[in-house]
Amino acid sequence: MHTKFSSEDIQFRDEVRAFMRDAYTPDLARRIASDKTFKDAQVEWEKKLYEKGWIAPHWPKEYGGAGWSIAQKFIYESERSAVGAPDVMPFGLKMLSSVILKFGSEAQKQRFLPKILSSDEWWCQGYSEPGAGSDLAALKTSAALDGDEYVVNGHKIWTSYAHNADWIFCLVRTSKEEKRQQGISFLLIDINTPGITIRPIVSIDGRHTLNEVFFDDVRVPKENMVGEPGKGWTYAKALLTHERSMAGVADSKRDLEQIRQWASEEVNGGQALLDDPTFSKRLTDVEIDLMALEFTELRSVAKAMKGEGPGTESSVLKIKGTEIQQAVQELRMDIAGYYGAVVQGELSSHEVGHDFGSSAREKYMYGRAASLYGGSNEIQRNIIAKFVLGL
Amino acid sequence: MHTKFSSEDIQFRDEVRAFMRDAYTPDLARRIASDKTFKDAQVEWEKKLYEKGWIAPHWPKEYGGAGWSIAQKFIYESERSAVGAPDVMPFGLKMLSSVILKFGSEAQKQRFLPKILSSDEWWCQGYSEPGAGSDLAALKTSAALDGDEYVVNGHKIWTSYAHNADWIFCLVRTSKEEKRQQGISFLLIDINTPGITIRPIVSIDGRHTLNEVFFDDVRVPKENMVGEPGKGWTYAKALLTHERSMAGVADSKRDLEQIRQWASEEVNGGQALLDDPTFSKRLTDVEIDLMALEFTELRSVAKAMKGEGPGTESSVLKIKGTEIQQAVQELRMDIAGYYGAVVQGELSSHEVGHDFGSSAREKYMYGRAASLYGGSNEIQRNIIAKFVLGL
Amino acid sequence: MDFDLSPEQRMLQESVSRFVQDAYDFETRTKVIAADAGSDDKLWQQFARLGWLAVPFAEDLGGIGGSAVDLMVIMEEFGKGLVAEPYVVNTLLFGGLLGQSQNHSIFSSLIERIIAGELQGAFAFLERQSRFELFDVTTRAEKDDNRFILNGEKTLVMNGAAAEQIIVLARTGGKQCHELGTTLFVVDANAEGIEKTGVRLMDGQKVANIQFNNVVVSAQSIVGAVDHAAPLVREVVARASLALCAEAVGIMEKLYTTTVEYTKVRKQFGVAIGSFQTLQHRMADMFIEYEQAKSLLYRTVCSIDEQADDIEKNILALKVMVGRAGKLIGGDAIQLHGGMGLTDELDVGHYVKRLMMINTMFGDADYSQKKFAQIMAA
Amino acid sequence: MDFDLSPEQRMLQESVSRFVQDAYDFETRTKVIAADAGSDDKLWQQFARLGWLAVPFAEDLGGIGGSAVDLMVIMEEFGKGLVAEPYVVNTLLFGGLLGQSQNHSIFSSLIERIIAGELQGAFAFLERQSRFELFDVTTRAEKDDNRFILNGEKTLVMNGAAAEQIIVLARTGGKQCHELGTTLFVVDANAEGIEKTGVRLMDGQKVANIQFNNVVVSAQSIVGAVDHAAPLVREVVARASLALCAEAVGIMEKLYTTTVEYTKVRKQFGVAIGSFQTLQHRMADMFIEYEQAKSLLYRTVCSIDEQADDIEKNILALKVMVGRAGKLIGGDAIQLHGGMGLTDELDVGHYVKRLMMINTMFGDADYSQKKFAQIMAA
Repeated sequence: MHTKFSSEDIQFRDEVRAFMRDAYTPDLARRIASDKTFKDAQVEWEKKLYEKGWIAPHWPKEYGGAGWSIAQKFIYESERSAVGAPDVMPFGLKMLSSVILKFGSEAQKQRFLPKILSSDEWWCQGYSEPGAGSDLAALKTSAALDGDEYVVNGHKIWTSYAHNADWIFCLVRTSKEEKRQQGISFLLIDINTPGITIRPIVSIDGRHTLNEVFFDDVRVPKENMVGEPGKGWTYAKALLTHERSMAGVADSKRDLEQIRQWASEEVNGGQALLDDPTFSKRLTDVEIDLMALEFTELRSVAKAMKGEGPGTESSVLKIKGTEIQQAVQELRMDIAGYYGAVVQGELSSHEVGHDFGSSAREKYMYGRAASLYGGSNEIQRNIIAKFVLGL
Repeated sequence: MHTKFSSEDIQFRDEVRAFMRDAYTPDLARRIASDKTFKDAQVEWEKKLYEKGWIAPHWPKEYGGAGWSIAQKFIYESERSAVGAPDVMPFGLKMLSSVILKFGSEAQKQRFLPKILSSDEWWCQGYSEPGAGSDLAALKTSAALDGDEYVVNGHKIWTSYAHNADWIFCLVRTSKEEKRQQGISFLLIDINTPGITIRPIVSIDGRHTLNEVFFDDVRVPKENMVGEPGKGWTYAKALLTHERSMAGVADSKRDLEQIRQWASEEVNGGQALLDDPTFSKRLTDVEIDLMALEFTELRSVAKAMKGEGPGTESSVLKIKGTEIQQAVQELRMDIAGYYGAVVQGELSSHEVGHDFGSSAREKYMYGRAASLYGGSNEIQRNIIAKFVLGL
Repeated sequence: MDFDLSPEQRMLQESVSRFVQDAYDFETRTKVIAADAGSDDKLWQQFARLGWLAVPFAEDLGGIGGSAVDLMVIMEEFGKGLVAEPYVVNTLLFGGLLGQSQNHSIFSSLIERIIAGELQGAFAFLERQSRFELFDVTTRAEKDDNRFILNGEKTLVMNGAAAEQIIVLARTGGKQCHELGTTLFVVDANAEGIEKTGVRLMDGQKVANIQFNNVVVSAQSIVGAVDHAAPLVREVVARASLALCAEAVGIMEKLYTTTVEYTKVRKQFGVAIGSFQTLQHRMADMFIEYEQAKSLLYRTVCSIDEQADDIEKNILALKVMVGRAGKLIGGDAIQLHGGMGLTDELDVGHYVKRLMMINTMFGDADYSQKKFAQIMAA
Repeated sequence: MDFDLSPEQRMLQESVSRFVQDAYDFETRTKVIAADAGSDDKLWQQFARLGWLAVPFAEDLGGIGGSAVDLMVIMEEFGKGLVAEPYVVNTLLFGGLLGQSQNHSIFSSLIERIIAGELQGAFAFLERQSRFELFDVTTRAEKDDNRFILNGEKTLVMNGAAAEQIIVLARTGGKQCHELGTTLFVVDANAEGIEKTGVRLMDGQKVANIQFNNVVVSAQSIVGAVDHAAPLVREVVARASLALCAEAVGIMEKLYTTTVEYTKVRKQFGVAIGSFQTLQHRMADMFIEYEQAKSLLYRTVCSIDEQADDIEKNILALKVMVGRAGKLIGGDAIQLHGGMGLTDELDVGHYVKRLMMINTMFGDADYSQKKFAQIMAA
C-alpha cells in the first residue's frame, strides 16, 4: 500500500506540468472565461493540445490518441486542473468519438474524426427533451425515412453550446416499439441544415450556454445514421459509462486555497473572516472532506490501473465531488457578503468596489447544476443502493 | 394576533405553578428516576394529582375529569414540564380510558375507570408484535372464542412497563378477513392470568422498561372485549390521534438552561466550553430552533382553542420536537466528554468524578427511541407529504 | 392567545395580495426591474394611494401608526409576489430614520412627501471595508462653522440610483469601528461633489456607489443627535430586518408551494416525480422549515407589539433561521425543478436570489448567530 | 500507487478475522466484558501466540516493527469483531511510551513481557478537570533525593483495573496546562499509597480512578526525560488515535453492512423496508461516509509509512471524520433497525457505543477540528 508513482510517471508529470505552465497563459484564461471570446479562445487552447498530441488521449493511437496508461491519464487530468486549464469540449472529443469509434462506419470515421481531433468542427449533444430528462427513453423527436433521407421533427432542450456547434448528434425515434428504448436511433445532423432553429436559454447565472433546438422537417442523409436503426439507445448507454470519472479534486483544492486567501483579507470589525471560528469550522469541514475524496479518487484510479473497470465508486465521486463544489461556492459567496449580489456587467472591479463578488455569484448559481447534471445526486444514490448495497 | 392569556388563565397558571412547586419534591423526583423505586414513587405522584382532581383533565367531568379548557390543559402541561414533573402513565389514564369512554360498555366503565383514575390499577399496551411494528395490521396474536371465554395465543413485544402493570389491553385477531384490519378486536386481559409470561428487554441505556409478553392459551372472559369483535382497529385508530400533542418544549427549555450552566463550568485548557464558538454555534442552533418550535406549538394550541382539531402540525411538532431532544442529548454527552461513557451503577458521583456523565449517556441512548416511537419521523414525513402537501 | 389577523389586517393582506395578482405578475416585474431605475413610479403612486406607504409612520407624522403585524402582512405578500419596489428603504430606513429621530418634527414635510409617494430616499451606511459592522465608518463629516463637509464613499446604497435625498452615516468623531462619533445627515442627491455609479444587484434592484467629495451639508440636515447615530440606526435596522424576514417567509411559502405543484405535474419514468419518497421527504422538510420560520416571525412580531424584553434576541434568531431555511428551501426548490429551475425564464431562481440577498442584508446567518450568542451569554 | 495489502498483510488480516469468527462471537464477547476484569487472559495469550502483540514494537526490542498499514489491518478487524481486549492501551500506549522513549533500553524486560502477553499495563493521563488537554496535569511528583513522591488523582485510566504497571503523567514543574514540566513514571500498581476505584464504561471496558497518596517512585522509573514528557506523549497518542480510527472504520463497515442486510429481510406493509427509497438513500449515505473515512484512513497510514510531512494534519482530519461519520452511521444503524436497534441484546447498540467512545478518546470531533484548523492556519 503506497501512493508513489513510477519514475516514468513522475517524468511524464513534470512534462505535463511544464506544458501547462507555458501553454495556458493568463490571457488565454481571461478570454476563455468571457462569453464573447470563449469559442475562439477555447479552439486556440484545443489546437495547442492537438499539436502536442494530447487532445484525445483515450482515442486509439491510429486515430490520433496518445496511448496513455491509466496513471498517465490521471496525472494529465490532475496537472491540467491544478492550473485551472479547461478540459476539451467533450461532445465531439469524448462522447461522439467513442460512439463512432465503436459503432460508426469506416466512412463516418474518415469523415468526422479528423475534424473533431483538430477542433475544426464542434459538436453538441441532442438528447434531452422537455418530456425526457432523467427518463431519456421517453423522447419523442422523430426521424422518418423518406427516400435516402431521414426527415426529423421534434424539440431538444438543455443543449449546451448548440449556438457554438457545427454539428449535433441526436437520439431520435425511428419507430414505435413495445419497449420504448428499442425505437431509438443515433443520428448525426449538420446544425446548419434548413429547418433547425436554435433558441438560447439564459441560465440563472445570467450566462448563455444552454439552448433549445427545434427540428422542423429537417432532412438528413441516411448515411448519417450511426450503426443500425433502433440501436441508438445501446450506443448512447455505452457512452454514458464513460461520463463520470473525476470528482474535480484539483479544482476544489485550488478554490479552497483561494478561499483561505480571501477569507484572510476579508475583515469584519477588525477580525479577519478566516479567524472567525464559525467560518473556520465550515471551511475545514470542506477541506477534510476533500482530503478524503482525493483518496477515494486515488483508490478508484489504483483499481483502474489494475484493470478493474470504473466501478460504483464513481457515484461516490460524483455525489461528494459536487457537494464539495457547492460548499466551496457557498463559502465564496459568503466571503463576498453584500458584494456577492453584484451583477458586474461592464463595470470595472474598482467601480464595483470588489474583485470576485460577481463571479462568485455566477459560479454559485451555475453550480446548482452540478447536482442535477450527469445523473442527479438522487439518481446516484439510487445507483449505490441498487448496485453496491444490493437493495 | 397576540400571546396573552386571559386573567382567569393566568390565575390558573399560578395555582398550577404553586402546586407543582409544593407537590413535586426533590425526594420524589429522585425516587421516580430510579428503576427500583419508580413504581411506588410514580403512584405516589399520581395519587397527589388524583386528590387534587387533576389526574385526568381530558376525561368527562362525571367520571372525574377536570373540565379544563384547551388553554388550561396547555398551561397545566407547560407548568408540569417546566419543573420536570413526569406525566401520568398514559396507558390507562390516556389511552385505554378514551377507548372505554367512547366504545366500552357501562359495566366496563364502572369496573375499570375508577381504579385507573386512582392509579390503583396500572395498564400496559399490547399492540406491537415481532412482525407488526409500524405496520400494526400485520399482527398475529389470536383470540378464539371457546364458550364464554376467549383463548389467546401469541406474542407481543416492546410492551412498556408490562412488568409494572396489573392489566394489559391488546389488539388480537378474532377472525381472518380479506382486509387485514377487519379481523382485529380489542381485548382487556388481567396480566396475572395463567399462561402469560413476561420477558424483560434491556434497552441500550441499560435500563428495563420494555418487555415481551407471551400468551399461551390464556383464557379471558368474553365480557372483557371492548365494543364489537372485529372493530378493534377502528377503536385503536381513534386513540392514535390523541397520542401526539406536545413537543416537549418546556423540557427542552429546561435542559438547554442546564446545558448552558454545565458548559460554563466545563473547562478545556482554561476556556469554558460555553465560550468555545463551535459549541456555542451548536447550542444556539438548538435554542433558535426551540424558540420557533415553541410558537409552532402555540399556533397549534391557538387553533385548538378556536375548535379546530389537531391538524397535521402535530407531525411538525413530533419531528422537530424529537430532533431538538436528540440534539440536546448529544450536547449533554459532548459536554460530559470522557465521563459520558461511565456506567455509574452503585458508585457515587464523587467516586466517578462526575455528576451527570452517566445519566447523560442513559438519556442519549434512550433518546434514540424518540424518532422511532409514536410513528417514526420517516412516517411523519410521509404524513406531511400526503396530507399537507397532497403528494 | 390568538394568531389570527384582525379584520383590518385581513383587508390589508387582501389589498396587497390583489395588487400582486392583478398588477404585478412575473412578466410585469421583469419589465419593471429591467428599466434603468429598477422600479416603476406609477406602481409607487399606487402604493401611496392604497395607503401602504403610511403604514409604518406614526399618526402624528401623518402616518397610520401600523403595528409590527401590519408590517408583516404587507411584507409577506410582497415576498410572495417578489415585489421589487423600494418599500423597505423608503419607508423603514430613510423614512424610519427621519420619523423616529428625536428631531423628527423638522423633517415633517419630507415625511409627508414619502407618504404621498412623491419622494424617493436612501440610507447610505455600507462602505467597501465595513462588511456587517454598521459602525465601521470612514466617511468623514468635518465641522466647519455651522456646516459640515462630507468626504468618503458609500457603497451599494439601496435605491441610491433613484433617490433624491440620501441619509448618510458619517463619522464626526471616534475611531473607525466605534459607535460613538457617528452622525446622520440628509443630503440632496444632486448636491455638488456627489458622484454616483449605478450597480445592478442579482435581485434586479439598482443600487449605487456614491462618492462624496467635499460635499457641504448644513447643521439642519442632521438626523438625530451629533455623534449619537447608533441607537437610532440600530432601531431602524432592526425594524427593517424584521420586514425583510417577513418578506423572506412569504418567498419561502411561494417556493415550497410552487415546488410541490411542479412535482405533481412533472413526470419521469411515467409517474409524477412528486411520488418519489425521497423527494416527498425533502418537500416535507421544506414545509417544516417554512413553518418554523413562520412561527419565529410570529414570535417576533408579537414581542414587538407587546413590547416584550426579548425583541432583539427574537429578531436575531429570526434572521438566522431565515438565512438557513432560505438556503435550504431555495436550494431544494431549484434542485426539484430540475433543468427548469436553472433557467432565468422561470421565476424560481429569482425568488431564490432575493432570499440570498435578504440573508446578507444587515448581517448573514453566521454573523447574526454570533450576535445572538452574545445576547444569550450576557 | 497501489492500495492493495501485501501477501503478509493479507495473512495478518486473515488471522485476525478468523479469530473473530471462530473465537469471538458476540456471545463470547458479552461474557468476556461481563467478567470483573473486562478482558480474558486466555484470549490475551492467544494474541501473544499469534504475534499480534509484537507488531507495534521495533525489531531491536523483540518486536516485528510493523508498519502503520499492519496496525490498520489488525485494528479494522478488531473493529468488525468489536474486540474489547486492551490491545491499544497495552501495546501502543503503555508499550509505546516504553519502547519509543529515548531510555527504552532500561525497559526491555517489561517490553518482552508485554510481547509475551505476560504484562498488563496502563497509561494514566486523564484528570477530573483536564478534558482533552493532555498536559492539563495537576498530579505532582516532588523530587526527594533520588526519588519522587507522587500525589494526586488520575481518572478513567484505561486497563487501570487490571494493570500491574501504570505509567503516570505527572507534573514536576511548570504551570497547570504547560507541556513543559510534565514527566512520565512507571509505577507498580500495588505500590503503597495507591487506591483504585473500578469504573465500568459503556463499551464494557473496566477502567479505574486511581489516587496517589505519597507514592514513592525511584528516578529509574522515569520514562523519557524529566519535564519533557510532551513530545513522547504526543507521538504515542497520535499512533493510538490512528489505531482507534482504524478500529472505527471497521465498526462502520460492520454497521452499514449489518443495516443493509437487516433492511433486506425486515418486512413492513408486506415489503422489505430496504425497498423504501428514503431508507435506501440513507444507507447510500452511510456507505459514502464509510468510504470517505476509509479513504482518509488510507491517506493517513500511507503518509505515516512514507514519512510525509502532513501526518499530524491527516490524523486530526481522520479523527474529525471518524467522529462525525460515526455519529451518522451509528445513529442511522439504530434508527433503521427500529425497536431491535434499541435493545441491549442486539450487537448494533454495542458497536455504536464503541464508536462513541472512540470519538471522545484524545479529543472529540469538535476539538480535533479546532486543532486541525490551527495547523491549516499556520
